[in-house]
Amino acid sequence: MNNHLTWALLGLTALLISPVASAQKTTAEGIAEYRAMLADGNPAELYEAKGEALWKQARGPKNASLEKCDLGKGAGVVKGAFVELPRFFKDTQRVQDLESRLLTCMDVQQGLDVVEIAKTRFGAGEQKNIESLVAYISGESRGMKFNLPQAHAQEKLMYEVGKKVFYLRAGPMDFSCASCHSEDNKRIRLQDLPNLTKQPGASVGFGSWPAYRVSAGDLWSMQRRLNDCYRQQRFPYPGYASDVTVALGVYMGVASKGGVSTAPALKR
Amino acid sequence: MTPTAQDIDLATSQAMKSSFRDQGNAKLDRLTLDASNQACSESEGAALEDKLGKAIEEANLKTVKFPADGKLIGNWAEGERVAQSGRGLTWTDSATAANGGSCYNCHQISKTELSYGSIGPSLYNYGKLRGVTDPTAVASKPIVDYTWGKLWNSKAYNACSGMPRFGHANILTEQQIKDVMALLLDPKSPVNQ
Amino acid sequence: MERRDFLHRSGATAVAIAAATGLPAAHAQGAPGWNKAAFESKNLAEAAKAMGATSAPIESKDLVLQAPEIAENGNVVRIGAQSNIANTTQIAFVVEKNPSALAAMFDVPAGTDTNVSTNIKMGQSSNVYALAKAGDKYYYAVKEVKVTLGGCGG
Amino acid sequence: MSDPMRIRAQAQGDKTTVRVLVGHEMESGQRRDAAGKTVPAWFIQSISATWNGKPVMSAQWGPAVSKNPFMQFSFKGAKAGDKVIVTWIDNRGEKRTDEAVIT
Repeated sequence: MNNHLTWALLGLTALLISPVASAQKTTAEGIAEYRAMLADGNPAELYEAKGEALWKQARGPKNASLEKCDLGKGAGVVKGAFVELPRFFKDTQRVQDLESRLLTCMDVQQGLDVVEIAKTRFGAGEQKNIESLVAYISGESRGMKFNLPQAHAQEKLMYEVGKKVFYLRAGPMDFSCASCHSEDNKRIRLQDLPNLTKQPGASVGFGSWPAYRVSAGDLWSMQRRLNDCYRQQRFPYPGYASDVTVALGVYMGVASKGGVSTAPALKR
Repeated sequence: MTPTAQDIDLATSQAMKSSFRDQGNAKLDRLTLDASNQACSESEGAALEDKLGKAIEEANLKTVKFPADGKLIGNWAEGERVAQSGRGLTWTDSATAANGGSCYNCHQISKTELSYGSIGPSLYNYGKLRGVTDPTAVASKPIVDYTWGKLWNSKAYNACSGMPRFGHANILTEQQIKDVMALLLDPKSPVNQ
Repeated sequence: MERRDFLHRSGATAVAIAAATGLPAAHAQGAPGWNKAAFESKNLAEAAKAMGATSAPIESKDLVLQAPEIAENGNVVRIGAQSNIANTTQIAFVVEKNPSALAAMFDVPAGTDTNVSTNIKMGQSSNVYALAKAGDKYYYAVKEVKVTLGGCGG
Repeated sequence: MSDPMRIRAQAQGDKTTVRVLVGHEMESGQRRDAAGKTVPAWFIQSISATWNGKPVMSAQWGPAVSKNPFMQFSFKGAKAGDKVIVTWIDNRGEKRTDEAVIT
């Protein structure tokens, strides 16, 4: 009996304690503290390790690794490749971002069915492998500065197309990328919105993807990030590695020039 | 070799055509731009030329529909629910579920909700600051009507407003807009405490 | 933040948060010695009891709970505890408003610091407790963590 | 097949700090999938670490531990070059062991 009373009292104490919060921080300070606490132990590390193993593993009909894949700095060079993508590739005669370039390599080097991979839903099958690969590849450029090439006419054109697309308002809510990402110091709910049109916002935003997304519990590539932006913009569905998504990558990447890559980062 | 404006326009329209497809609710017709979206896309954030801006605002003002029953103020508690919800119209949303207003994404509204955005101005004390003590009174009519119009079609007052056209674009129902009106203007709403 | 806020959010993620911590019906082949009763407890008192406490835990300043005041996302909240109470052998974390309150418990052998941290899910704003066993007594520290809604909400 | 853990063990003086990241779904058992079907519970129930065969940590987890779990602890007596071995067991009886060399 006595014991019951004690246990009941404990419950009461808990109720009494709860409203007495310690000195209130501002919301922004609170969020900053939350993020700082998580900084150590980013699950993106798990994907980086898996991606490195995948890069070196012989796979596909050709039973080959990706170690001969040219990400723009020569066959097999991973370090520094991420901060120069998207860029023009001579062999495909196209401007490609990291994901579309990986598709090319998985096709040419490994003989995988990349049309099927591009159609696979995010987080499943080979798409899951791509997300690990981009975590590894971007991680190899961590701390390096963005410096996208803009010498080729196609690269210049894609930059201009990306800029147009960034400002294109459409859909039932009249949203464009610029609706949320063209002014400094704006928030959606509690999330800071980087101004992607110039530094430092551009590299803060563009330079943290791929990232481990806490709300999704998964590593998201830039392709997946852009796909969800378009979903929230209420646009129709952008194809995987489609021209619009690559052009946006060029626009944001060029705007990030000189900014430091922190990918794969940890995001809400 | 810098691309010409013509090159850019052509490449952009080709990229848009080749890149998107229908998914769920979200069909390709969503990429057809009306005059406002056309002009505001092209201006890339810069102010529109005066005459063009005015013409767009006038055309949008004509679309504003007031309720047949003349009642503009609903239930603020329902309005709070609409303001909280960011659902609706994405390709993962069902076509039959009620849409939300996503209001807190961009605005501070009730003081108790800490998680609010700052893309739009704070709406805390919206009615109180405008001296609305009785939203049905004649004296309140100008601000009440303006607020209805702003919610129905924001481009009626600002050609390139960043706010969705909740009535005009069938995002919210007439009843939902009445409820959001109450959230903003009812003296009993937490917004006006 | 009200619970309904979570229930109103759409998509699998929101559902995951709302349902963050229910318990499965059966653990036919789980880890040996897993304290099912403790993980079915609904509050601090029940958790302590299921862990072997014979009297109610006592609040202690010598048990330091690290938890953020605000969580940007309830899926991942870093919490830690350091016990400066002599002879601490166990540290646990309890989230009052999760469907099953006990999140994790750590047995700390001699030679290991009585300082652990981990990431937990929180379904909604709640009091979070660190619970430490020292000798045959249980001590606790408490902090309120607010879980906020984030992003576009769709 | 589960993915390898990421184990970091760093010695500073007499104290070794261990950080462990585990690739695991930590499915609560209450979440529904897109089709409305309940996703069965699947979570790590126990995780333990040893150094030179001596237990330095043993924990029990419930489904409220986050997906891709993280754990940090520290212990005394080890030196660089020693091994830390971590093992987890989930509610399906699946098991995994990885090791790291203290740096």
